[in-house]
Amino acid sequence: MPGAKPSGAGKPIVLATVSRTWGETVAVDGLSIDIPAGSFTALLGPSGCGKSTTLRMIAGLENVSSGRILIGGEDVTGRPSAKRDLAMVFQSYALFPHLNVGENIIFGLKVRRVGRTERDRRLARVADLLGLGQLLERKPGQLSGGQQQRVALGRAIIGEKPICLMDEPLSNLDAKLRHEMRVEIRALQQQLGFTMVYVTHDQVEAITMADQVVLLNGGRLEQVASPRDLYEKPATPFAARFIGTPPMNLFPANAFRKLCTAPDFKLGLRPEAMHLEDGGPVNASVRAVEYLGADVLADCEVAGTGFQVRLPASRAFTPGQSVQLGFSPDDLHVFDADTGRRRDDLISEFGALLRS
Amino acid sequence: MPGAKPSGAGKPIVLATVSRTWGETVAVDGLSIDIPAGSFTALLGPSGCGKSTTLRMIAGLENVSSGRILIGGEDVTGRPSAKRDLAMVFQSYALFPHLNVGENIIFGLKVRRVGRTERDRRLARVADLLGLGQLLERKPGQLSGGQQQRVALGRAIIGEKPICLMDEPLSNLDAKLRHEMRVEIRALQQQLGFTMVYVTHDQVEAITMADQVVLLNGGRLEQVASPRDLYEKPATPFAARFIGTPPMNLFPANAFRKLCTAPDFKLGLRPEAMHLEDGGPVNASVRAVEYLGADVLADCEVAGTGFQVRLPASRAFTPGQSVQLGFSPDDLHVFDADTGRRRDDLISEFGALLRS
Amino acid sequence: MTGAGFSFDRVLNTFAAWALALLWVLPLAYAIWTAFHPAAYEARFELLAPLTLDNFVKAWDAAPFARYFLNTFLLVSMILAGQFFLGTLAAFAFARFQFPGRNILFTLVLLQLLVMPDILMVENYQTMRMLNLVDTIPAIALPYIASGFGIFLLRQTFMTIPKELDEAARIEGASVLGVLWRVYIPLAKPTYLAYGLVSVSHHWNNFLWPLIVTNSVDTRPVTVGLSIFSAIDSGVEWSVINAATLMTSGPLLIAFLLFQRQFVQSFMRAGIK
Amino acid sequence: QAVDLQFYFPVAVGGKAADTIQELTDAYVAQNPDVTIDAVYAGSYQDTVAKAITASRGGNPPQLSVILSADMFTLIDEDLIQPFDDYLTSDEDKKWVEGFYPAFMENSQTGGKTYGIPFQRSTPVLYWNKEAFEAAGLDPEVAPATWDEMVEFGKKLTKKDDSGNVTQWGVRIPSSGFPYWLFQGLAIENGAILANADGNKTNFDDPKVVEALQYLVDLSTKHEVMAPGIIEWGATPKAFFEGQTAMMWTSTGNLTNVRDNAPFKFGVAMLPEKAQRGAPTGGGNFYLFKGASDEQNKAAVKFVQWITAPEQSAKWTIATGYVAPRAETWETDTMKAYAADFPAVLVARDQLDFAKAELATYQNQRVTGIFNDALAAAITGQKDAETALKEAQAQADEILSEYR
Amino acid sequence: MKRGIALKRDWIHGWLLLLPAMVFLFAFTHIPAVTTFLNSFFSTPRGRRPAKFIGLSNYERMLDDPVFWKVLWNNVWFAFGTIPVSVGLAIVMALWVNDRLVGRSFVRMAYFTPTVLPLIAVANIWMFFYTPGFGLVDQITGALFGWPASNYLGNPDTALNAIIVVTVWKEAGFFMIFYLAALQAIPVTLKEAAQIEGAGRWTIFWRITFPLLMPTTLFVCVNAVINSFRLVDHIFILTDGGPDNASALLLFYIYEVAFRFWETAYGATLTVALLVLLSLLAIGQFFFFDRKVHYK
Ligand SMILES: Nc1ncnc2c1ncn2[C@@H]1O[C@H](COP(=O)(O)OP(=O)(O)OP(=O)(O)O)[C@@H](O)[C@H]1O
Ligand SMILES: Nc1ncnc2c1ncn2[C@@H]1O[C@H](COP(=O)(O)OP(=O)(O)OP(=O)(O)O)[C@@H](O)[C@H]1O
Ligand SMILES: [Mg+2]
Ligand SMILES: [Mg+2]
Repeated sequence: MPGAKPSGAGKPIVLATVSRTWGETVAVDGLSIDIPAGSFTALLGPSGCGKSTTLRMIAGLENVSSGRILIGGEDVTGRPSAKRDLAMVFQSYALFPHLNVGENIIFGLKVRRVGRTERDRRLARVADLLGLGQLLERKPGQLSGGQQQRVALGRAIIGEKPICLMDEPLSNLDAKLRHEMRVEIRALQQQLGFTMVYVTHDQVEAITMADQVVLLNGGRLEQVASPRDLYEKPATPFAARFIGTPPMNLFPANAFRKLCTAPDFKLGLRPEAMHLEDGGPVNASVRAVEYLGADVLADCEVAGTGFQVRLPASRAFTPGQSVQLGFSPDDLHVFDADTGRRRDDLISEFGALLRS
Repeated sequence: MPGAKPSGAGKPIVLATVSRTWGETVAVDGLSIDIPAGSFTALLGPSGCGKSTTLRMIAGLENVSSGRILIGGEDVTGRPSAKRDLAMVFQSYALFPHLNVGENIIFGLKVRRVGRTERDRRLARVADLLGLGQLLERKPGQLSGGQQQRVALGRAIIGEKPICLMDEPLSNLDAKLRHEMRVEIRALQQQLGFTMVYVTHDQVEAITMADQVVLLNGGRLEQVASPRDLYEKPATPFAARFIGTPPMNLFPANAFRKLCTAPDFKLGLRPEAMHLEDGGPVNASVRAVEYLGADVLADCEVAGTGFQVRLPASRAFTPGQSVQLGFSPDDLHVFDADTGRRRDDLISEFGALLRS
Repeated sequence: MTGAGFSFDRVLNTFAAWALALLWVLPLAYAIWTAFHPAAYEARFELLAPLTLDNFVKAWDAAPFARYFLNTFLLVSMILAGQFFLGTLAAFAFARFQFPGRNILFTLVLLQLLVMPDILMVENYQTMRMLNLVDTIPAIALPYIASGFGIFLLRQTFMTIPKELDEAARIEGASVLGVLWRVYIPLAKPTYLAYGLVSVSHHWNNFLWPLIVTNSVDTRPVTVGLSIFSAIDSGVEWSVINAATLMTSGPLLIAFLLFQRQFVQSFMRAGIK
Repeated sequence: QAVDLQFYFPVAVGGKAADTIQELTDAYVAQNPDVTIDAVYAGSYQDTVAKAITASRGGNPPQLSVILSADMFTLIDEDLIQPFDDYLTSDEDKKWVEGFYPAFMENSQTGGKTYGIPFQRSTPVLYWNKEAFEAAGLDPEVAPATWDEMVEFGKKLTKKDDSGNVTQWGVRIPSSGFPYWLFQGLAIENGAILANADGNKTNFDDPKVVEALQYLVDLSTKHEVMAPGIIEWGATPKAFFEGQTAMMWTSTGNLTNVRDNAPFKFGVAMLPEKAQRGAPTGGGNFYLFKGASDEQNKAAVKFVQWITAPEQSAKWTIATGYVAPRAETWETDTMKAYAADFPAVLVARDQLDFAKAELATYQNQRVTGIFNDALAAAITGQKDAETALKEAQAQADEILSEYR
Repeated sequence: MKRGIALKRDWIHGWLLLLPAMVFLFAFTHIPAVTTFLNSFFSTPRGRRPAKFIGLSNYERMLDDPVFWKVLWNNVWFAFGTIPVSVGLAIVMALWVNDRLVGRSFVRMAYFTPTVLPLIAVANIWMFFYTPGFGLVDQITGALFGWPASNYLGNPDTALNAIIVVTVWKEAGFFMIFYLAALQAIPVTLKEAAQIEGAGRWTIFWRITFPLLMPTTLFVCVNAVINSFRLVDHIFILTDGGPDNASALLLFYIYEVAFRFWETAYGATLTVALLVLLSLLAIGQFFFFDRKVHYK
């Protein structure tokens, strides 16, 4: 917020081989992450992969089964939440049902005995930012889902803490509001300089907002990278398919006759990386077409492997039709089929082979 | 589900000038909608516009302040939920905390005394479909947000009711799962033929799944149309800007010198409808660039009006740079600035003028 | 693992909780002390005082306790079942239905809390005689079966149960009673346990009305046996009274020890995560 | 066809009593197949009255019940009982009635009719701790015989520790619950009678009563030989056993208890005299309830005669410590053997010669309640003895005037 | 209209659900209570003199009755002495016991004992505690501070307070059970959210837990008010109302009048007075607060 002084710049967070188990269930498994001070880190991963659990451990709401957590260089592993000086938006909002919207938002300020005028000033600003101005007197039970989520958001950002944790804070907002909020949150974070850890299942959010993305899979770290790197150089087939909608197409190398000598590799190509090219290297047949507005998503097949291509909506495709597709060799991704590791060294070789 | 016989095809739903108010607040305001039997209707609109309330009135959970609701031709306005024979996914899931996942899902079957073997058979299938197989013994409190949402989904679809209401059922799922679920839900609906009313804030969902989209704004009906029509022929500037991400750009007609004779109109152009074209009619300067993966989103300005364009990520843009953009006249939308109505009759005229 | 301030707080709380607990358990501790020692040690607390079971023998011999236990057991089961049944239905009506006369009827329920049943003893005796129930266990139970306390308590609990769960069940086709049975009752389990414990111990220990409305060994509850020792013409014999007390309320204490684990089990809290 | 009788009895002295009554009833029924008797334990005296009245009003009275002798007027007033006289017509029967100690009969007859037959009756006596007497330099075999002696002994027996806290009091006259009863001992000794035989006039403000009360108050305030404040009845035997007091006044019903539990040698004596010896009687009588058939009443009377007969009465007395109400009982071999073994039981019997009726009037509980409050007020120093008693008398007059 | 039907259905459901309970309530409470009320306008029937209508005489007598005023005043003092303390303690106990605490089972059991032990026994035990000289309180105060023996129950200044202590002991453990059940129903996330906001235990309690416990507090308070006029059983054994009515409460006095003096009509009159008083206090309290307590 303009004019508001950062209450202290962000603090770095370090997770050192942190695990969390419930009986048999391993929710988080030996996770080590470095979150630099003032950075915006997105936690990304499929449902149930341990994002919320990780966040809750940072917040001190969940016990750590093993490993250590450091905030600002201090070991806070056993420290209660109240002493960690951070803010959080809960996936389930966790609004106080007996307090009205305004009281919910300024709850933390009251706890910290921030003066009344200061409180009112900040509340007005946050309410304005989140479009809650008309609703300040309502009880949470009288709000729509999205409105509740905004109240939760307001409660987290009003405190201007050095660390802010958000668990899917925008999942119930419509696209427009979501886009606005994304911009606002990012701006706020950069302006105040706090450290943000942001759980989301929406990669657009992760990619547009984050400085670094932490990709989790089944409680394990899959990849940490900048959004661009994650998109352009996914380290594993999982990362490759997880990031990008529709997901990257993966072909066994022998789906292409020219590569049948290299069956131990998987080739990746994003749907938007392929385009219609008469005489292109990929000769596919269209199975189905999904209308997306600006484009269509064509479900195609080559040598028994299904894949998707984003094609301009301006041309009409019918199922059964056969299309020829091309791509630039730079857009190719190669993975070792056994280890699952990326093989950048092979890209140009394979690309050349295919286009030959 | 293959092999399962539809328990009766879908039933049509009719809302006749339905309103709902709480004291001063008007949540739904004289809404009339026709939902054909077996159709997939999406309710779309900004946060707090009355989507959930509408759905709850159809379900019989909310009293109707005025107006009537008909299901299958019968007036059900005063009929209790249990007798309306429909299924529903709640925005907040509403899972029974004392029952485990399996019991939650088969709750309705038990109520209706469906035999044990049949129950088990259906449960196995639904659990499989939703990837909940491992979690059937867990209590809702031991699930992640996305898992909870899937349980709620399972509870709604297992009953194979003639009507299914869903309130943002996928908001907490990751993109991949979401995409899968979208396809599954749609397939299920078409196969069983039930009538679906689907609340979402995600237009991609609305557009890809629905037969018709109902767009609400502030409790009022904004437009009912097929997804393609809604996207291609938004009836109002609100509809135009609400559908499509990033939203359609709206220019006052006099932003273009060639149209300064027609100040009473607004011109709309989608970000993806504009492309780089040397000597194109729009001469804009780039203000900022946002990286989206396959493309970049450029924030540009022309004659004091900001707008956005989707441009290929392959070219680099720097703020301050000046670009020339073109578009096809078919992609132009014209709205009356006063009434807010669409003016299809003017499109070719204005298009020609601009390209001249 | 825990920080210093944190654990200090903990220690202080633990200490206070224990101090209070010791204070609270004193009467029971005293009862145990006297019951197992000869009367001479009623007021002298010596570590090496001789132990004895004589007090229990004396108490047990004073009345046909085996039969009394059976009667009491039947009595409290009957009352509890009735109270749960009637209370649940009524509380549900008050918590979730709008109907004319609701406030008046609820006032009548609250009034029952105020009216002490003993005051109405003479009238109720007449009713029992009219029903030809004098000297039966149902006669002891009937006046307590509709409990204002229970209705009030369950209503308060039902009202805290999230409305959506009710709605979800109704959508699934559950009838009014189905919703009650499948949603409200399971979610109010801690309250039922609490109320059950309280109701059972109250009626287990109730004395005057059972004494008046019954005449025979076949119907009388244990308290009647116990009361023989509380008559104090010859001075209080704490050791025997306390032995009798422990003997009669022993089953209650054991039941509580068994149930308390369940009672504080957090099955509900996990749910609303 | 056997006659059915229902008979309520209270228990005020612990577990044995109920068993004994049951045994006696069973024996009787075994001997007399023409009756069945349902002996119903009905709680304390209070509970028994409540049960009897509730049942009667509910249309279901017992035929026979043991209830406090002092409640006679209340039961008459409630019209619940009938005199025994109608069924005691033969000369033999009349002689039988005369066989009870007159002191017990004072509370059992009014208006020339016999309403109650004494059964579980008692009277207060003085118990003393012989070892404490010895320690205080007194003759352990001699109890105080007069009020003055009691004060004098008491002073010697009152012991204090270094910090001035009393560790042993001289005497203990309990004053909780029903203080009028023991106080009545003092009043009678001073020559005062608290209520007339018709139960419609009290003499609470009689100067002799005031004097007696003053004496009681002085014991703790002036002479400091008794603990101040209200003294708990129920804890008194325990206090005696614990050496908290060297003498105590309490019912003969405690004899067995004291014999079993006192860890020292003790003596039992009549209450000390002032103008005369004296003590109130107490305890329960048999009453014959209205609403029964003639056969039932006859059978009930027969049963009462049987259970008060020497053999049964002896058994009862030995089991409970109550005073056998007929002189002939004391002549039985069982009783003689018992008394020889435990001579203290004779004290109560001998004291009966000086005993007077327990305070009993119409609306008895209310009137004694008023009197109790007055005593408590004086004992706790809220009022002086005279005002307290004057006020009590005024209130009692108001209540009783309608019965004159 | 259709909406009307929906409402009517609610009515019928409501009434049907209530019917069984109401039958019993009426049969065993309300009808007898009305008879009692009517009796207050008649004289007490004594065997030979049937009841006759005497209008308000009983009420006049009540207003002139010094004992009535005394016990009423005692009762007010008793209510102020017991309600806040026992409710406060109940909350604290429930919080402790709901927490992870060393030896929680024992502590919980200890707090629960008052509910399990029958009053007859409890009263006798407390009588021993209070007994001058060798009683437990005197033994402890004597050993620790060298205090002289004190006659708590036999002294008009302390008798009522001694009874208050016993009542608090009994009530706090009893109410704790309901708070314990209510604590189970509070979602943990709310506490977590408050912790994140930097709230300490104290703040969480005052701003979150306590407000969310309000429905239970209302329940407990209504019951506490009622009990403060109702719990008299132990008085019979401990002091029997004495000395000189110093520890008699209104209901105790009613008992005395009705079941010792057998003045049922005057007892009925006093009962009516008690009911009116309690209705004003407890039911008034309920209807005043109920709306505020449930935020839905
Ligand atoms: N109980 C209530 N009392 C008062 N206003 C209410 C109540 N419930 C909902 N509202 C208001 O009614 C309007 C519509 O709410 P509704 O829940 O239908 O919105 P929605 O379209 O589902 O929004 P979202 O996408 O955020 O879930 C909102 O402005 C909301 O604040
Ligand atoms: N209390 C619990 N007991 C057992 N397992 C649990 C518990 N809480 C969470 N889990 C499991 O731990 C895993 C990780 O849960 P978590 O909530 O961190 O997932 P998530 O990544 O946030 O998923 P989502 O995107 O669906 O919210 C899940 O498989 C979940 O089922
Ligand atoms: Mg999560
Ligand atoms: Mg909604």
